[in-house]
Amino acid sequence: MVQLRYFASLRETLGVSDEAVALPEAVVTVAGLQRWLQERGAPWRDALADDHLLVAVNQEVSDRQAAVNDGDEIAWFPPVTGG
Amino acid sequence: MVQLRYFASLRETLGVSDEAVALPEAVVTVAGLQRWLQERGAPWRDALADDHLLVAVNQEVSDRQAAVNDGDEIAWFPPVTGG
Amino acid sequence: MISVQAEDFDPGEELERLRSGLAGRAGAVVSFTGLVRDLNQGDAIGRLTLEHYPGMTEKALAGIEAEAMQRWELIDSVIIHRVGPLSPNDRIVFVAAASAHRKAAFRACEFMIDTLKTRAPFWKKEATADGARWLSPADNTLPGQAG
Amino acid sequence: MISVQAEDFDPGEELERLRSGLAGRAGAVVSFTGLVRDLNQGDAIGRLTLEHYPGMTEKALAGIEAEAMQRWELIDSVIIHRVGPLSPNDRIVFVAAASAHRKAAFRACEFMIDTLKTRAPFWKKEATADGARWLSPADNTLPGQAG
Repeated sequence: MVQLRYFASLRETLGVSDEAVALPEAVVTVAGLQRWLQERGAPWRDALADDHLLVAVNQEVSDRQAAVNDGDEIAWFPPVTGG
Repeated sequence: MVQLRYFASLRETLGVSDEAVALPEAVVTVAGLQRWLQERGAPWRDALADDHLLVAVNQEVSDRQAAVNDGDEIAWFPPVTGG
Repeated sequence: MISVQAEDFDPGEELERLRSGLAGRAGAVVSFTGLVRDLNQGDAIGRLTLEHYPGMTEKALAGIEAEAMQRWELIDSVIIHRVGPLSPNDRIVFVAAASAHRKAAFRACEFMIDTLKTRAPFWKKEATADGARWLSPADNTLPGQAG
Repeated sequence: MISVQAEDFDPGEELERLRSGLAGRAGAVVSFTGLVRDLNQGDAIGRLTLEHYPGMTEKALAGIEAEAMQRWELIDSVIIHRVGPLSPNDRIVFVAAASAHRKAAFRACEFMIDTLKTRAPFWKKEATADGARWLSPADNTLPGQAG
């Protein structure tokens, strides 16, 4: 199982803030997870296609090639606007 | 008459903080005033010979070529060390 | 010291706490306070809501502070960021750096707020006459936003 | 606002006064606080005395502030400098700049303290174990001095 989290406008678009999911064996990277989530159809397909979306694996911003492993917390969010 | 003022280490070296003096007619610039004051002998001659000394005419830092006129306030002081 | 909090903070108290701990070791304290700007002057609209990613936010701020402390040999530092609803002129963020030298304090303070703005997981949602909208990073340097 | 004063000041009060007057027009307030550093830790010595040139000091500070206000389009600013006897860790100087943008506030605040250090007629005399001595500008960035 991995813990997925969604923030800000993405959370609102998807209508979900977090979920625990069992990853298929074929999903071993952030990019793979993204494609798998996009297969859910609308609104996932378009919302996750945004190249500006950031991904944090275990609370560290990561790139699409980063590995995802059982027990990870993977968060998706738009560019940050704090300060 | 002009008002002369001396600050910080210069004030201590000269033993005077301010004085009102009548300028000779030949003294028309800061440089002239400096030479005239140096003619007073020790400690004036050496203390005013310091090239780092600053001069303010009417509370504006001025160069040695600046004019001095009756009624002016002319202050001599070492480089500033505030802040 | 870092803090992520809903309640307001007191910049004077933070500066005084910093100073008391310095015991004469620092000559320079530089602070940045970010305030909510008012896009819609005279209008009741203009509230902001700050969302964040609990856990990662604290990690990100602690990382930014540690980097500044090490890079500029700071004696002490503070990062405080508020979350939740905010109104125009409210304080959003406070960053301070204490150092023996003022250049280091300026550079470190500016580094911390610049880096916070690009790396810390906060998002601003603004109430406008046309409803609420999420700000983009481009908006985030425009009126309505801190600094 | 500029002030030359013997008594201590409260940075928090100054920052709050600035903020109250901004009414949502500024997003960024940057402040610099200069403290007396302690050269002789554990020693009773280390007092400073600040002499200044009354009249010219106020003119110089007002000129520095006016230049910063105009050059960086500040919304408000403050320069406070103390005179007379001071002890290690005492506040000497406070400079703050409020602006719509944080870069302007940082640049303006740094300009004001940098310029004050070279242009405003203040002089520091330090009590040491070997007696009192006047600081030179070279000393003035070393321990014992603010920032």
